[in-house]
Amino acid sequence: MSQVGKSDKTTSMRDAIAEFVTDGATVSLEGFTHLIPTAAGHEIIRQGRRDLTIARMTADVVTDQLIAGDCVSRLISSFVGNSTAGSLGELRRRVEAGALAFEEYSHYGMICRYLAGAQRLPFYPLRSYAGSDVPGINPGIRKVTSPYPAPDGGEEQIYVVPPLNPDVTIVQAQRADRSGNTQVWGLTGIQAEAVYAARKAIVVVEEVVADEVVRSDPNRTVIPAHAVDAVVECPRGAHPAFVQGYYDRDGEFYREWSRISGDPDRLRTWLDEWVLGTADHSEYVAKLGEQRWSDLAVGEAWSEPVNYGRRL
Amino acid sequence: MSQVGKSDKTTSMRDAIAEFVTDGATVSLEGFTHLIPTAAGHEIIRQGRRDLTIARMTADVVTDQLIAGDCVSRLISSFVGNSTAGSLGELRRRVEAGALAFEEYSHYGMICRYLAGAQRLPFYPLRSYAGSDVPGINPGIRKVTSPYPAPDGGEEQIYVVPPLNPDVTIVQAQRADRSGNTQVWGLTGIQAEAVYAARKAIVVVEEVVADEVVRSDPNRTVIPAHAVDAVVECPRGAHPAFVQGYYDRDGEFYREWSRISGDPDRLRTWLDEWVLGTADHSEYVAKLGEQRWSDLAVGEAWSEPVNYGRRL
Amino acid sequence: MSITSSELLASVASRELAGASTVFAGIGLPTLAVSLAQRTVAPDVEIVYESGVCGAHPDQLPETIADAVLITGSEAVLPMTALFGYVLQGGRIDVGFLGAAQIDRFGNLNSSVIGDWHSPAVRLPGSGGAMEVMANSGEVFVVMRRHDPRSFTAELDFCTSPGPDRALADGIRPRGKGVTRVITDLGILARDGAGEELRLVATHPGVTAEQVREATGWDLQVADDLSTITPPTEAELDTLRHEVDPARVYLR
Amino acid sequence: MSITSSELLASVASRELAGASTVFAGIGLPTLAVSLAQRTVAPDVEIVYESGVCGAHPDQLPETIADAVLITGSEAVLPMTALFGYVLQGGRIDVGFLGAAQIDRFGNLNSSVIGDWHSPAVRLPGSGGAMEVMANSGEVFVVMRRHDPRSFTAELDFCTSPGPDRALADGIRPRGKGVTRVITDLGILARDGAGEELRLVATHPGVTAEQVREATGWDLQVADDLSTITPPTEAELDTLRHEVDPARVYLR
Repeated sequence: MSQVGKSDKTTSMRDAIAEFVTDGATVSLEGFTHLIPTAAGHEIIRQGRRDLTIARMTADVVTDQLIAGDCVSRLISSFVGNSTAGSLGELRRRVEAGALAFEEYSHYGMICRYLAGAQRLPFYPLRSYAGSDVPGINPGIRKVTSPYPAPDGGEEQIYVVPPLNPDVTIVQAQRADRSGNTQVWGLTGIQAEAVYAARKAIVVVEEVVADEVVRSDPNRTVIPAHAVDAVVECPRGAHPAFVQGYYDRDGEFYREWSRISGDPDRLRTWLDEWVLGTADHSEYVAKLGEQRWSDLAVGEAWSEPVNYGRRL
Repeated sequence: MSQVGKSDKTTSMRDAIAEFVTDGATVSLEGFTHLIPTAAGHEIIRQGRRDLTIARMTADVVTDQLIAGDCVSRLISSFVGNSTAGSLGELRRRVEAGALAFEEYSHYGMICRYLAGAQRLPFYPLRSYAGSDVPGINPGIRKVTSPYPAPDGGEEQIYVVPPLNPDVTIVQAQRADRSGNTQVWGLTGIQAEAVYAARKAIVVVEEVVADEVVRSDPNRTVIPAHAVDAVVECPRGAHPAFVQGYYDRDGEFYREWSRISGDPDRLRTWLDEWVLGTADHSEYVAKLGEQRWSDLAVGEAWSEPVNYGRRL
Repeated sequence: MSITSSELLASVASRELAGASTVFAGIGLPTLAVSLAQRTVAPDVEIVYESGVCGAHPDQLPETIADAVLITGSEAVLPMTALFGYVLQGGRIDVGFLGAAQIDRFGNLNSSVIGDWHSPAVRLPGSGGAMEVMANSGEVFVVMRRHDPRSFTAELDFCTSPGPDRALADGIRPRGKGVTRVITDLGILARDGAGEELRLVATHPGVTAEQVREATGWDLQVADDLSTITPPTEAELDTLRHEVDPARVYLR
Repeated sequence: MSITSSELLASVASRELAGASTVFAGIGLPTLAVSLAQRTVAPDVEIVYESGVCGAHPDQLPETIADAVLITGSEAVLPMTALFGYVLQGGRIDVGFLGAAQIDRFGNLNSSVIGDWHSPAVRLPGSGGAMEVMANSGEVFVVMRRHDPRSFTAELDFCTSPGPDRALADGIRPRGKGVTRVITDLGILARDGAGEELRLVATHPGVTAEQVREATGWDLQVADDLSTITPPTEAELDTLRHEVDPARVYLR
């Protein structure tokens, strides 16, 4: 009774971006501090995509790089900052100059947009925004009257957000099998919802693993194959973000980014050297140097296995 | 920077039911074929609770037993059948005689009620019920007009369900630590949402394990300690349902139940002997006999461990 | 060895799955049909189970959609909120399989009660996920072993799972076509989607259109190009008997 | 060794956590305060991080709320939908900690822009989860290192995270009290909930009410029973310095 065919969706980063990220597209890049699809962002810059709408809850370094690469005309986000390390120079300059359209939400507003998108709902209700100035500058945030009485017997109103259905969602993960069953541990973020909300999905992984590895622990599969269109193996693809169990966050890079991005010339030079000047992510990784990767190496803390059982 | 105190919530099934399940309460018992809290249901019958509203998506054997034990005046459910094995005799007799109030939903309707309950929402929208006769017999199911235009530019309507907030939710799981961090593998069902929607929650587990076991794999924790009020260790507490990796489904019992419950006298005798006639679940387990448990034993299929990593 | 009713229905249903990539199926006939299709007309088709199991590789035949043997070695076990919310309502299912106690000419289904809902003659299990499968799948196949006027009825006692015609009448645009194929021991009824009645498009060898009309509780339309169903081929039977269900658990 | 500003603020904030059981906190001062409270007034208090980590047991001090050292060895890592939907909006958080660029007399917060939103003088990071913490926590503590009229302002440039008064004016009943404590390098402002202004209830030794009023951009009310804050005790300092942050990562 088992499945016979199993399609192989592995491809190169270059081909995946060329096929699924087109000028003018809405592209979701998710990953909350952990598993940020940086390498995919760099390839978008290399291929010179234009007029993208980028959806990303925590618009951080890779978003700033995409903006500096002139790829982005519109940003949908709930946090535009360089984590605890400072500012995003290019993003701030363009927003302050009115040169980048910005749809502002809260974190849960973004989460609910992905939930509505993944669930094919016309809207998603949430208990935020009441009394905030955000709905005043974002007409996408509206109100609905509940058809049930409030606790006090009166009428109850609640804010809602519209679905977000990206043309393509790109996420980074620890591992997947060749057909796209994707396993994540540590922070799992909003990646599954962003993938299900999208028309197409690219999964970038540290390792493509044998089917048996995935199948030994099906509860670890956060995104199943049927929701995935391309699988790209790209080790160290999240740098400077971290991948739980693979490498640590490059805190020095984040701090450095505030200085780089604060100076437009320095930023241009950085992009020319590190992104446009590298053929692909493996060159970027090599250019960072072995010492840096050795500093980011992590030790071992293995999960205890669980028994899924077998009928005797 | 670690947490110092850690409360011990372990207690006996008798004390947990006595404290948290009161006459007239709304009690959610969830578990989709897998991990059904049967032992907890039996203890509710032993303690003679009355006038309960039972919420359970798949109202199956344990629900029929609770009804036969005269514990239930109202049922909220989306499937009232004995799996693939036949009928629930007592439930059918009482519904057909108008002796049991029944709120009928679909599976996703129930799921959305728990989602609304867990998320403290006044309603939850879903794309079911359009054209169905169910809203006609269930006034809890209503419509909302979307504040966004439909794809054709017109007005869009969608059905909604109200939140379900049980007084207490009882779930079964493979293991938990003493403070209630609960780990589940295999089918995880709607248990986490049913727990978060409830005012109080009892977790019944095959094993209370050392803190270190849980902490070796935090992504496996489906229900965190802060949502749990009591932890009851009750091995084999799901019988005749199965627990992935612990014991198999007792198919013979399900088939037998259709015959037992089809005859009111035989059902009465069964309850007297197996539930009211046993002091607790360990007596019930012993009464089933070693041969039966040996028939339900499962072999080994261990997950491959993953590395959570450690900063060097 | 003569051909059983299960072999007949599974073979006929499997042929209809050409082109499908995700199928929502229960245990029994639907699973047999999909497993056969994987080996014939639709090698990449995937079964998604209501329990949330995707890419199952059971080493024994499952007894329920939530059987432990479906979980061990599977590719993914989804939380119920993801299965119903993202996969089903999200519109990821091409073909859903459903059964029912009653079906009408538009493919609306009753699985709740026989008689009046408030004091039913027979209380049936209810929707389960059937309403969601109907509302959200691209199309729905119904396999009914018994074709008689009590099941194929002019008027449902209760509509549990409505097709698109009833949804539209309620002011809501459904995603899919509703029931497009009904496969029974007499033949195949079909319709293309909203606004159409089920019509008899094919009969099993030896079955006449009049026989099917008599077994149907409404004035059943018959297609001009009514065809005769090709019986299960040797290759189909061989695959069913030796690969899909060698222990004949469902091929009764 | 003299007492640093961080030691002062963390000690004062920790005392306010008596009775709390779940706290939503960021890295830095809030984490120091909760860790100290766990060892003093609230042994069972649990920190929930915005990243979804519950029951963290880091073996090194975390640099962000999503730091890998918070995950390894923790008791639970929740999906983001569960953290924001079930824990935060579900009403499971007693005390939330927030910061902001601007705060007004009712505890409304701005973390979006300085100047006009459409052409801002300074674009700030925005809400993140702050709006949700404000709307859904039982109460909110704000710790601000710098107490000056630009931050404590009569009128916000933009209200990102509104307290209950603004929510009620918008026709929606909030769950919690909004900001109840503002702890600064000058003293403590407090209010009980909706309808009340923040009032100066305590000052650090050597700070006068008039100094605080001058540092505040609105006409700050002063409590009749204005008290002087007890400086960090030897025991508090000892715990902070030797147990909570021995490497002095945040105790700068």
